[in-house]
Amino acid sequence: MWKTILRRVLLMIPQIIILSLFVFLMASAMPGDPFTGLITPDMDPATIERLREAAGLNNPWYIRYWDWIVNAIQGDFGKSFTYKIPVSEVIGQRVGNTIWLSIVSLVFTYLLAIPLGMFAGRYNGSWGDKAISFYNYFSFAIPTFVFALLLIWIFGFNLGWFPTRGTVQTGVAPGTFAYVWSRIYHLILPALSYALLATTSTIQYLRTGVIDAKQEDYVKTARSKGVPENKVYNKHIFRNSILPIASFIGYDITGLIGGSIFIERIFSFPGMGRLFIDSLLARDYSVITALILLFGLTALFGTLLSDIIMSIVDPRIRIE
Amino acid sequence: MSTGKPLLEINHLHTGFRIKDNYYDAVDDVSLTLEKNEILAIVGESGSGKSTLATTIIGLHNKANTKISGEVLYQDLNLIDLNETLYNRIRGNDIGMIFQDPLSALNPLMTISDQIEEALIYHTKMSAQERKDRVLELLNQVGIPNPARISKQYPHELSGGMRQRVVIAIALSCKPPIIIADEPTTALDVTIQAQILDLLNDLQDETEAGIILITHDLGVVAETADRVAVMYAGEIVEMATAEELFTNPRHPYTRSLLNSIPQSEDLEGESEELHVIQGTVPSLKNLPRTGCRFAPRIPWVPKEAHEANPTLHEILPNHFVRCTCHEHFHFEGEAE
Amino acid sequence: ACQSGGSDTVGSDNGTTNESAVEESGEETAGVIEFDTLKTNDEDSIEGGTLRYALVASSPFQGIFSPEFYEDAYDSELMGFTHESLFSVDENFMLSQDGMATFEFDQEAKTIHITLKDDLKWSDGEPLTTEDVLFSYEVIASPEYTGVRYGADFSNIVGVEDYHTGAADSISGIKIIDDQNITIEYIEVNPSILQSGGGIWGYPMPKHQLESVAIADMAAAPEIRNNPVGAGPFRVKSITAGESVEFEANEYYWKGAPSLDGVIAEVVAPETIVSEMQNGNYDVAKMPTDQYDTYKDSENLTLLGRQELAYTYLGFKLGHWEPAVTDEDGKVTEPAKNVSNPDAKMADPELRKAMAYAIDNNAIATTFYQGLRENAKAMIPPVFADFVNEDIEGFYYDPELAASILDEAGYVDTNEDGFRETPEGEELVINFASMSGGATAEPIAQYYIQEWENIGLKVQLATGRLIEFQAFYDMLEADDEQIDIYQGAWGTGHDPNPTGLYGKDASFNYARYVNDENEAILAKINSEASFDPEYKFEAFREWQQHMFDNVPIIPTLWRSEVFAVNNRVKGYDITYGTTDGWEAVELTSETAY
Amino acid sequence: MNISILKGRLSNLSFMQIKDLKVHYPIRSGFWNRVTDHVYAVDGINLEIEEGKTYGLVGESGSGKSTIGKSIIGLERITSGKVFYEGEDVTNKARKRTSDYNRNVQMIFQDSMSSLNPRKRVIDIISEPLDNFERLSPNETKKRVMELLDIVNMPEDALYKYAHEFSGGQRQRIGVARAVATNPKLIIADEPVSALDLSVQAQVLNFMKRIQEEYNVSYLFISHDLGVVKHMCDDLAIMYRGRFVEYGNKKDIYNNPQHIYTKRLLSAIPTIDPINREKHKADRIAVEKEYNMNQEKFYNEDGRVYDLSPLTDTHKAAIKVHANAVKEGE
Amino acid sequence: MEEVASDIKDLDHTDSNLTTLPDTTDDQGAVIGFQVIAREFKKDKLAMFSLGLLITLLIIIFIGSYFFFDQSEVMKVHILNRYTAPGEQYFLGADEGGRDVLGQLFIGARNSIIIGFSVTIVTGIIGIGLGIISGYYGGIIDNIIMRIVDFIMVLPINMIIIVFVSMVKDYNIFTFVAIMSAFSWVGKARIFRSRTLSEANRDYVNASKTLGTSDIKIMFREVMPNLSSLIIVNSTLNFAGNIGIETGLSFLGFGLPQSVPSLGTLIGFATSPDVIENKTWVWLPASLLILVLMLSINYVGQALQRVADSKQRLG
Ligand SMILES: Nc1ncnc2c1ncn2[C@@H]1O[C@H](COP(=O)(O)OP(=O)(O)OP(=O)(O)O)[C@@H](O)[C@H]1O
Ligand SMILES: Nc1ncnc2c1ncn2[C@@H]1O[C@H](COP(=O)(O)OP(=O)(O)OP(=O)(O)O)[C@@H](O)[C@H]1O
Ligand SMILES: [Mg+2]
Ligand SMILES: [Mg+2]
Repeated sequence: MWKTILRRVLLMIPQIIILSLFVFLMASAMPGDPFTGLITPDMDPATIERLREAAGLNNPWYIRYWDWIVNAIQGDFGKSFTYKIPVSEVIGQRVGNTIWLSIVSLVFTYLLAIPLGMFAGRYNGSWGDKAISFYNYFSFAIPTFVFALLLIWIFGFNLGWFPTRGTVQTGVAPGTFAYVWSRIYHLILPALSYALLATTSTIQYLRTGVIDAKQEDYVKTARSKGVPENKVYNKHIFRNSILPIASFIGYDITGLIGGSIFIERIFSFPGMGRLFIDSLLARDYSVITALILLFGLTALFGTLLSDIIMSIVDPRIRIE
Repeated sequence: MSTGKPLLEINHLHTGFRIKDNYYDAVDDVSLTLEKNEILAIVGESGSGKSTLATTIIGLHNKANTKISGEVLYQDLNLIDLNETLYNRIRGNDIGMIFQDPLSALNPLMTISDQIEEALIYHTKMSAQERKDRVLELLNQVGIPNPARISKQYPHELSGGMRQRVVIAIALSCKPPIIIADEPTTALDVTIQAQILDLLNDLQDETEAGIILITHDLGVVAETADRVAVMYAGEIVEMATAEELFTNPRHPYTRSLLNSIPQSEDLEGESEELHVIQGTVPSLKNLPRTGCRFAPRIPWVPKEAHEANPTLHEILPNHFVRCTCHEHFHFEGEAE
Repeated sequence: ACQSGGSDTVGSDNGTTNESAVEESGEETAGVIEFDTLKTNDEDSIEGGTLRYALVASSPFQGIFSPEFYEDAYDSELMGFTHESLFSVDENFMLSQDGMATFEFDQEAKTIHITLKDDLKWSDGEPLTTEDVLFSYEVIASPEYTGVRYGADFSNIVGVEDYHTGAADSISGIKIIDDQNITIEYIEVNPSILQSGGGIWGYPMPKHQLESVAIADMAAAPEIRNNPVGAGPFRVKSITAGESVEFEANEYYWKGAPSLDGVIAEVVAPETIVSEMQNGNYDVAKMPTDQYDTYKDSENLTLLGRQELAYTYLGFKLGHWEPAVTDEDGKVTEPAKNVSNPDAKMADPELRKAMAYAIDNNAIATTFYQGLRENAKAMIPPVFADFVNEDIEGFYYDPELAASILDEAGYVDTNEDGFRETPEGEELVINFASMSGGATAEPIAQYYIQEWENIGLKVQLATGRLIEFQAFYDMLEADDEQIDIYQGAWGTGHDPNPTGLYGKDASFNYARYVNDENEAILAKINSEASFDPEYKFEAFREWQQHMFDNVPIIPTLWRSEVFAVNNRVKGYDITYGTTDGWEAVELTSETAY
Repeated sequence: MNISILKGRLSNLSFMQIKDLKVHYPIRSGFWNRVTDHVYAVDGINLEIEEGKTYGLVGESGSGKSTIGKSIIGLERITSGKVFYEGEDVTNKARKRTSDYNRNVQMIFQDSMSSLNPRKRVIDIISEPLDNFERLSPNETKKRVMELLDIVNMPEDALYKYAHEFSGGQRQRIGVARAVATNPKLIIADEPVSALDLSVQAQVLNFMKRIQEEYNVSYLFISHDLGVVKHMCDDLAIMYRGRFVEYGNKKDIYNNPQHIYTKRLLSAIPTIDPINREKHKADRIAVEKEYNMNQEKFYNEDGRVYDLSPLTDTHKAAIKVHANAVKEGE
Repeated sequence: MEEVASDIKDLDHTDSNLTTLPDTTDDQGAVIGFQVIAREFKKDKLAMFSLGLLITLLIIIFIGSYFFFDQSEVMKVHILNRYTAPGEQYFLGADEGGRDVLGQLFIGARNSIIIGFSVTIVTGIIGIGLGIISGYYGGIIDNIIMRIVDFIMVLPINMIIIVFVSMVKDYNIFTFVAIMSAFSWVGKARIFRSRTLSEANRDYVNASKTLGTSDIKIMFREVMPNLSSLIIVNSTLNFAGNIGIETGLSFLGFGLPQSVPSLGTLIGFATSPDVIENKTWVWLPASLLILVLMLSINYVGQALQRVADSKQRLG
């Protein structure tokens, strides 16, 4: 298996190179450049031109690409045009927030989706099932930002249960317990807004999975052994119907690092989603390319991870 | 054979499935007994209700879609009245079940030992180690070489024969006095089938369990069963000891069935046409519910030959036949 | 600063609203709605206390806390707590003598002599000297400098050019006399130099702290990002990158320690700021103007407002930008310049004028901006009261007038299609480019088109939709054929001098309006004679009249900004030219209302 | 070793010859997923098929029976060896789907349910080969389909039903009808009845026989039920691990089995003779024992079956003594 | 933009093998085509109701939007009527440009339905087609197609859309559908590939091969009908999802031009608590309409699925 993984990783290299080239071309195609945003009457146009020249933006794209890829291979993704610090640092500041938010969101998503999906599958056709599927459609129909605003309005402002913005209470010293708690506390509402809407596919998959698995012979075998009904569901049916979800975990991992613009914006949560869009809008090329490579890599690793997880969950699957 | 109280006694059992808004009995007023140390074979056409009978005994039907009435008496308990919790104590512990398709009967995601162990968890107070030992013992018992290794493997890594042995090991794990085997060898080839049947025989010698063996392979019946019940359209139409049934079959269905076996061929010449029962198997919904249910498939037998409400007649000691038509039956074309 | 589209709210997060650090001075001006600019409070103030400041932004701040390097308006907003210029300004944003330093300007010698007040200290307690002043010039002029501040203002200092190219080790035009006195000599001077932000760099740089940092790395240095040293009333205590800053009082502040113990500034999304303020979660915030209705009656808040130093306008494409011509050696023989095109579609001033009279900016101001904007009469916001030409009545809504202008100019519907043709009888389709951003951008653009249609002009959205910021300026810069008229916004900064925006050499002159008369007036504005304020004001007024007569652009809206202040705050003053900054702010209660 | 083939050609009775057929499946492993080994699913099979005869292929599960069938009909790639049809080499040719060969070789599948497209009506299922091979008007097609249904004794109203609306036996008969629609010369029947219950099995077998009589088709009858094979076949091949262990006519195999594996297989057939049950079991166990003891005599060191060597005109078995003699045939 | 970027994980659905038992012999004899559909709907009241509702809505929306509302008229800005509450002047109130919400709802619903429908169809044709080809042939063809799919999956779709939007001269429904479709077919291709893989292993495919049927025919005439319930489930869900597809883009300012109203842009107005709380008439009707459309499409889809799969039929 390790060999297979290594082989897959090696195969990612050409994919990443093509991706980077593609991104570079796309970036060049975008109107404007990182310095368009500097236009103000206070600004000397010559200064902008000087900066452009210094940044090499007046070079043809292939020269810029070459320079970039040579540095990138050495782990240097350049400096952010916007933030004036190395791209790795910019990303480093955000990625932690996003990963935490994503993890908590994922946990919430599964905490919600798995019982609901199991219930809907077990009692399919019941009123509970119908209610769950209504919830599913509701969450499918409502845009994230509307929902996040609704939640923040209810739980943040009206009820005052949760903080409404940021990742941590300002002024709490890092490293203390209060700090950790504050971070967690700040995660709950954004994670919930995300999770409540993200359950749709998991519930659906689980539900159909359970309905299918219910009919299987091994379930009969389990019952004929005298395994109590709850155990039959939790042990036999659950594991078998979780397979399609396991195949999506890889994509969730990808989402883990991509962040959610809407949530981040509404909760003033500095994360990767915002960073990406801001960089796009500001034409911060170095951040854009680095981010896309990062997303691309995580996507590729995500699929690999999915395959590994699948092969762990399901002994019949061998990754080749 | 029957001394004292039978191990299992089934009286007037009905199992109806719901199709749309009505219930249709797949098992229709079946009564039979199972003795200790006995192999009772149930044969019959596909769809005649054999599996339904088995799953009713072990209580695997979804109450929402089935209607069950009658008695399944085991140790003075009517099983069909039991609630889930009580039934779960019986299942696996007192009744073991062997299913037909060995691959689908095993959970693909669990190791062999986990699956065998499961029944022990719920029915015994064994420690983990004791259970492990018991699993190895069982695997050994069903003739699996190298049980220690196999027990850690997954079903898909085993051959069909091995899997079927595992299924048997599961059924045997708690040494149940009753074992129901629903077509345990249909998916296997003859050599392995033979081994499995020998295994069942040997095990019975050991545990004296009563076995209900469901099959449509009359060869298997002839080689293993003590008693045979022939089912047709949800009813038992004939019941006798194996010897008696094969030497003196009475019910038209039994006779037709025996006739359609391709075997007594002359190796030299052209083999003759096999006997075919006229008509097709009616669906559950369209089963004849009155009179002799086999009558439509032997239309040349005059109506008067059939009973209006066919009952089982004990024509010889321990040989029961339903409907009087057997007395008048002859194969088509044959002289009466 | 150039603001996006017609609005400055939800979508204006382009990171480009680069207003220079705001210093308070100036004069209360008349908007459609009158606001106070000072938060008074009858209650007694408490000792110390921590003020909670909401930084209304839809993306994280960048965190470059250095006047020399920052680019982000949010950083600038935050530096209002920690950094302070050497000079104060008056109500016209002219440098005045009330700040940390005083100065003497010698027009003949083209030098300025700066004298620091006694005992100035950095927020870390180190003394602030002329070395620090020089250091800021050396950093900006350094060839290694990565920021955006270096430009004509600096190369105008004697010796800077050589220093910048590396030809000299020091700047010959800047001379330190002693720890408190320093002179700077300029190559050329014009009246703008004494305007705030007009050419004299006002921020010293803590040399003791940054000396050891390579200039190329400064923007990224932790000394600037995490632990900035300034001379403002507060200093940074802790920073959560991109989302919040905790400030504490700077006991070394030259006016004495501020009243507050500290300030917590946090990023709050525009979507939630109203609720946050109404819930008393913050004490001060600059509010999104398009939600004014929703918070204007909040009981726990007092609203302060003032005119912004900006205007929105509609510009006509009247020519193109001609790049510089160079000879073989790469020497510039002909500098880049704007060239007007007499055949441009919008070349006829009558047509432009008619379009100006066709639109009702007052209606837009009152409905979309709930009175927070007003019909602009000229390109000089009324804040600059002395500069404003009161005689100009500006354009107003008069569709009949507009129609008659067109009739007279020969724009009539000759082919009965409901739209006017050119006097030559050709079809006239005008392409209007407008920037996306904010919920109101689209309806406003739509509204203009409708009104023009009402006077018989066929106007359509260039590209069929609103254009994203970057693309918009890209197209403007390139004089894209698809644009005949566009909507933009300029911030004037503290210096209303229009040369950089409407001059012949100004690349930002996107209208490409070149006109000898205009050049002459601009020359007047920049002449030495203009050091005489009256002469200067007169020149400005002349220019406004010229622009009104020729209509190369139609000024549309002047803007106001609104600050919501919790009622427990006392002494918060946003008056332009005030000398009271954050140090004067107090609280009257431990908890917010 | 190709005597029989030569003979077949001379007598010109056999219209199809399969020569040294091998189907190997690659096993991939290693870092670059290269092929490191093979599953020898079929490993050197010779067979010739004469008109109107039925050839039985018996053997345990996984011995390669289906693979032979599938490779002959072109569903499986042949690794090596040749298939001749009427003198023409048709091995692995990217055969045109509507070639003569395709038309003349048809297949009946074991699982009647999965071999009938569940979304198609019976008329469409049966007319599929007609559409492909014959240009008939819709009316003619319908008429022909009805004829075919009649041949397999199905009512006309079956025409517009779906496969799942029939019983297993009926479905299998639909499969038979489809296979005979183009009047093929050879029908490969892969366990056509093993999923059916006794009386239904009888029905299907009867039909197959009847059709054979009528159209003189040949069958390659794959099964592991020796009783059925005995009933159906003229010649039998016993397979073990991709190779024939014994080949001969019914009498040769049933009365005079030579290879130990054949004997074992025969002894495992359950007999309907409850009285002699014990004796039968004892016999079987004896054979089993013998088999376990004498294995090495019948397989080479790698467990591979020896080449067939002729015992009589019709009877061949893979027995060592003879195998050596004919070795150079390879 | 995750609503756009991560293509809404297409919901696979395996038809439950409730009745693989041999004998469900249809006693009413052969029922063909339309009758089956009619009967299926008669049996399912909810589906019947949904169908009725859907048809009514569609008729109202299309007739209304073509005959009673003129797009350019509706999209005229009346600044004085900004955010007029529902009442006599505007039945459903006005938006921030003083434009009639009712009219926008009609035209927007029409546009959204057209967009949703077109995207579903286009992605369906590409995704299902390539998925089936990929799964059926396997081997190198499969490899190539799946690598392309993988690649598209890691592409920064946001960026491409933004680049596209800022570069394309004429950004309208057509181009929007094109760009959306260009990326969202991949999910379908994956699902249909894996289903085809298992389907292609079934013997009826082998049978067809031996019966001389060409590959193309096998793929699209034999295999595809067997995926019909998946196609229906997937498409109805997709359709439902695609109706609101540009909501997120609108929020970021890259949606359709506002002169082309859609349900998404209407919902997209809800960008501040104030609008959500106090100006519900702007966004709520559109949200409800989407929900109602989605639910009824779904229930109709379920019934159609039963029609397609004769084994699941109720009657
Ligand atoms: N869950 C169910 N719902 C509805 N009908 C059912 C169900 N299970 C079985 N049946 C029907 O009940 C009848 C008896 O089925 P059963 O499986 O008991 O037959 P069987 O004798 O075991 O047949 P086989 O030999 O094919 O296994 C059949 O007509 C079958 O279609
Ligand atoms: N695609 C494949 N790849 C690898 N191995 C295969 C493949 N198909 C079949 N095999 C192997 O080839 C061997 C022969 O298989 P085949 O299906 O022909 O056996 P069979 O005799 O028909 O068995 P059964 O009685 O179970 O149908 C088996 O060992 C099987 O595992
Ligand atoms: Mg059964
Ligand atoms: Mg096979």
